[in-house]
Amino acid sequence: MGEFGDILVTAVLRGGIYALMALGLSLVFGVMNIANFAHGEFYMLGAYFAYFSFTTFKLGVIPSVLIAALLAFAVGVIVERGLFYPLRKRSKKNWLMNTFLLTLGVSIILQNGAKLMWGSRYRGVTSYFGGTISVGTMQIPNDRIFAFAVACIAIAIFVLFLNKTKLGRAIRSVSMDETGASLVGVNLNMIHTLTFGLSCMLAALAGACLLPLTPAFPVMGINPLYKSWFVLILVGMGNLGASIVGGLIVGLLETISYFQFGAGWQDVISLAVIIVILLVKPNGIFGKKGVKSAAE
Amino acid sequence: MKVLVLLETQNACKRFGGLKAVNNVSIKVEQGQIYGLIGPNGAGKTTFLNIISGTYTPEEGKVFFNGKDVTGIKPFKVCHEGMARTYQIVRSFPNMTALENVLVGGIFGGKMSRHEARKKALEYLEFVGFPLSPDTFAYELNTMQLKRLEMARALSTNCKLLLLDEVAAGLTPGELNDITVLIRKMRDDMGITIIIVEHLMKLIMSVCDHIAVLYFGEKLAEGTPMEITEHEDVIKAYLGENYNL
Amino acid sequence: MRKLSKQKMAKSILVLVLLLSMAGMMLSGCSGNDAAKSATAAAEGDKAPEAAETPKVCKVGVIGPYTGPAARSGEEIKNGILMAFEAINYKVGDYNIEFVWIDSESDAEKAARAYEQAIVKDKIDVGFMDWHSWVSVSCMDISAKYQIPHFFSFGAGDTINEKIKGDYEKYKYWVGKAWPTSSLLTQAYVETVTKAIDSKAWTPRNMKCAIYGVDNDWGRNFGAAIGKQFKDAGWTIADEAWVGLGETDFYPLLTKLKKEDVSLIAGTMSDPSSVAAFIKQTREVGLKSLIICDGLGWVGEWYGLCGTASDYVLDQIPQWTTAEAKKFKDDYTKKYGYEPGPSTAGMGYDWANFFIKVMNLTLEQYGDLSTESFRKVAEEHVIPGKVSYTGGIIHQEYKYTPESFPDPVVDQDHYIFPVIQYFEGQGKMVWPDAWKDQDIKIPDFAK
Amino acid sequence: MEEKVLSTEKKAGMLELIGKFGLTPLGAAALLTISVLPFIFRDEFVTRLLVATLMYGALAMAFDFTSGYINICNFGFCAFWGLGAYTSAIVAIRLGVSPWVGMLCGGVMSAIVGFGLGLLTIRLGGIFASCMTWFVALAMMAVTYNWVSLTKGSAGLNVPALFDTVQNAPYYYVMLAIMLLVYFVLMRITKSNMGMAFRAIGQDIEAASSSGVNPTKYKVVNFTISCAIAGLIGGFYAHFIGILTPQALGTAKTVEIMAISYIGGRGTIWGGLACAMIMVPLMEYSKGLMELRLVLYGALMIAVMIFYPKGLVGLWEAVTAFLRRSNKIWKPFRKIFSKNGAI
Repeated sequence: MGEFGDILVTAVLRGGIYALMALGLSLVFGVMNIANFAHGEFYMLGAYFAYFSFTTFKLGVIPSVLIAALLAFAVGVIVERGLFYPLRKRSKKNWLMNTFLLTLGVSIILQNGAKLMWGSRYRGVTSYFGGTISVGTMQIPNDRIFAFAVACIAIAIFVLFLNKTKLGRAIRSVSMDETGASLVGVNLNMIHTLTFGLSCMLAALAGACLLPLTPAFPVMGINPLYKSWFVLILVGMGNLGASIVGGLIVGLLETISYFQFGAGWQDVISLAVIIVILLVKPNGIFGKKGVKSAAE
Repeated sequence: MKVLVLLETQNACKRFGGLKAVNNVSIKVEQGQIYGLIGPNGAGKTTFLNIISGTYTPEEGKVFFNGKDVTGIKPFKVCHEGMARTYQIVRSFPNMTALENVLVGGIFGGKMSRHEARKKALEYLEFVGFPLSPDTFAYELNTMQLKRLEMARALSTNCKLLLLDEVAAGLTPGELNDITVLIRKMRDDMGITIIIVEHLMKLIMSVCDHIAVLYFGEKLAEGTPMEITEHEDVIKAYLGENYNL
Repeated sequence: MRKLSKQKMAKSILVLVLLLSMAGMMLSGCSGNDAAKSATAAAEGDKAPEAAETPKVCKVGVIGPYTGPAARSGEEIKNGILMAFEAINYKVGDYNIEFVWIDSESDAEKAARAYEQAIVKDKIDVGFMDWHSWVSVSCMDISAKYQIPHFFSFGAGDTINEKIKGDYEKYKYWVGKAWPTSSLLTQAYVETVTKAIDSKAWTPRNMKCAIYGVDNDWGRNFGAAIGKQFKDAGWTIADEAWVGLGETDFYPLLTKLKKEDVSLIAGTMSDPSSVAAFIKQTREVGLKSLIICDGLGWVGEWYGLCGTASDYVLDQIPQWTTAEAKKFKDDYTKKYGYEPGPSTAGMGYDWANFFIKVMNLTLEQYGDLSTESFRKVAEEHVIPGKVSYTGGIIHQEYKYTPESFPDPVVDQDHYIFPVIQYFEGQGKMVWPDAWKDQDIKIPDFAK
Repeated sequence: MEEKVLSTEKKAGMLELIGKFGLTPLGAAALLTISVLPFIFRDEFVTRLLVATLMYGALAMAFDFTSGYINICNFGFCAFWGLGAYTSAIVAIRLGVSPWVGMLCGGVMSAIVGFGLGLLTIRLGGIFASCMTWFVALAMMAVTYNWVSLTKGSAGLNVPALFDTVQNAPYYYVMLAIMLLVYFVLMRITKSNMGMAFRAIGQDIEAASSSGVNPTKYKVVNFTISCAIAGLIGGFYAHFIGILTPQALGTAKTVEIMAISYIGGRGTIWGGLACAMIMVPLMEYSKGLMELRLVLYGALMIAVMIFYPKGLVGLWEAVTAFLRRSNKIWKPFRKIFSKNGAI
């Protein structure tokens, strides 16, 4: 194993969560054509919800995480119904830009609302399970394994849902061709709401799982947001399968630059690599020209 | 009388992945012709048009325009050479007025001064029969008005050759007649050579001097409308089911 | 039709809201202006006679990051100050103390604007406190412009010293830093470690040390200072690593440090989430080093975040040692619902008390609490070290001397943070000897 | 008021003259008012607030020049502002040149890097181009943090002041001059053929290209101009505030500028300025609301996006159109509020 093994293990642990975050972002972009800037805030909500269910209501780990996910789903549904739905009814003109700003507004409101409601106190737990297992030369805490496992399971269930269920297929059909889907009787409004809710749920799941690692506080969503955007741009927009690979790539990229150049330059290096990739492949590594391509 | 070949393609090829969208297509368009390109959906007509207008660079083959090799040069340079085009799904600048839309063509394509371009633009708008005030914003227009606008913009670039992509799409029979008249008028009054890509046979047969048939990326046949309607392969491949005359 | 009217309604509502807000803005702007005018009029027109009847007011402008990313620190300091002034019922002599809370938003330009507003509009008589170095630097210019003395600001950066030393006459109104430059404090760690080695309590397997820290002025300054001091003490610096603010995944960093087999790592992080994650992960990775983590205990809830992973970690943090300190902590917790951090709320409280002392002295010496008197007291008493505060709950004595200025006097009898070692969430002082609870303990894994 | 006295002919002549500078009489009057504001208020704080207002306004205009015209939201805009600031400061400190020269250097430096950014985004459109600008900006910020020997990193860089005086008024007039320069230059450009090219490639890049517009050239030119302005203003900022930290290059600043520009109205240039005139003081005076203020700010942004995507400019146009239609009193003023002019 050696150093390479360490890098790999670290990268996979990091990347799994990035993938989970990016998946939600990608879903919303693919289906609704919204570049969601408030994605990190749902991660934050997930962490808060999990904290309250875990410490205040003394629920177990798994119920807490599930409750956090469900509550975030509900918030997502409310946001979609309350904001994007009216905008969509009103006008689809300049949709991408308008919704982008809308999500910015949502992000500002959620961040400051959280601060107003819960104060700027850090709410975290020492650990969910405690204990570590050794992988190669490294000791990996069970919490991280748990987070990674949840990410894997969530992604697996999600992919199955998209491919095997009627609802999932409806979502995919909307992402491919909205008009076509509505012609064959797919209820667009319902699908949009569901999609946004699901996306928020995925982000919240990540936040809830990582609670032992990152305590909940109002501005915690910024870093995960940046990272999931990296992933998304790197692999191409609206490409669900690829965002999983992308999460791992970004994880690996960061870990390697961390090891090679030190933590400070980590962002510079990974950004530079992404910029170069974008130059060579303007649609992202796995992006295809055509529907929802780079040339908007 | 010496016939001038305005546009010539030699063995143009374009692939998307493994798919050969356009394969070894050679055509010659003479000055003053109305040249029709037909073929069923997915035959590679629009791709071929994109090769001519510089949107795509062909993997193999050459495009000559007015005796000059224009293979793979950028669309705006192709436009400066004197080739203009319209789009299957109409493209306009929605937040500009009709006049401004045409001005863009005149100033940047036709390289006129603003004043001159303005004068010309108003002329062209009238020529194409644009029914509304030139100060109307493009987003307010319907399909037919947009098509007229697009043609005015193309004309204002001082083009010698005009590429019309599916100009009949989405029009009513009445509007179709107007368009047919307009196309003839452009050739006759302005001396512009025209290439029309279309799958609507009625239009093609009534206006074209010469027709080429594309079928799965390859040129199946070419000739006058009469020759085409009698061409066996064409009938088998295309007109057999969809004959629409 | 219905849709259209709905749309119209929404539009008209929006128009209304916008117009109202504009009107509101203008009104508040104008009224603010009026207030300022009337205040000037009052100040110019009727001086002595009426002043005796109406209660006299001293306005104190307190800068802090009350909103934005550092809001937590701002909140704690504010609460600490309020508790100090509550004890004197907001009264110094016959003066009522009024506060103007100047929100810096952690932004130099906005802070300077807000500070100038406080001076011009709210007519503050004196300034007090601040948190970020860069805010201090931009506000220094404002305080110099109006010659408003500004007492005790937490901004610790060298940029402040640079500026004051560059033009003392101009910037002397920025009366002292409440937090000394890092290098003055970090020496304590080096002494602690050196002593442990000398007394054979610890025989490190090598003399390699790594520096880490959060990538901001605080982290960099701290790292540079402690790195140099350890180097002077005979250590080699094997590595330096800076991480972004808010980073919580340190696996790559720690794995790297582990590989380098350093026997000591030293550094600081300023936000609790990073600190807690860092400490937890050192254990998870199995890092075999003694850890110096400055600022681990800055916020009260730190132990809830990192748990027993913090055992053996060295920190330099004031402790709630004295009875008064413990009482303050309990009162604070009762009042605001969470445990205060000693260096934010606690020191805010102490410096506020020092400031109260300065106010009393001003009144005594010059008969009023005017800007002019504060100016004098700053120059004649505070900076020369004629006045100091000894009743603090955190430090022995708060004092400046002309030599130390703008830093406070840092030594074991004055302003010093004890080095502590954590065991099960409790900090045990291991340095200086005078306060020592116990000797430094070296964990088995670092031997 | 004086214009009433003038004869109609002369008035028309005057109007034409003012119009040449992209102003309506109303705009000119507003300008005049703005330029004497410090004398009206005679208040240091208000002057400082006005400096900030003008600065945000000018930045929002430069931002709108890219986002509203070529339709690429430059999400890394403030990195160029910060780049200009740092360049200006470092040139002034290291080479000892006057801050004025520094400001110019800041503008030039940002223009150069902006030119590069334009080249980087050639093949990208829409949200991809925005992300590219964003990533470049984040990388620039990370470099600023880490290149400690030059920028002093996050410890902050002390910058010499532009004036020896402690008054805000001189800064105000410098900023006013910069703002006017920016306004006139941008107005001039957007009304010229080049502006038409910008709008064309912003609205439909393929149609523009096939109509003979060189998209690459105009994209790069646009980025260069917009970034140069940001850099120039950055240079001013550095010498105005006296301290720089890498946060200046951060996304949070860009979001502020972006919000102002969008709430003002896209593709108008002056919308951003008008919005800054309202929003910056509004935010300042509502400081007492703490977090609630930002929540309201977010709500306003959302409301504008849903109900009024044209922003304040759209509102203004609706109001003037309404007045024009409905009120006879309007008639004499019609010429003053001429439709073609800007403000």
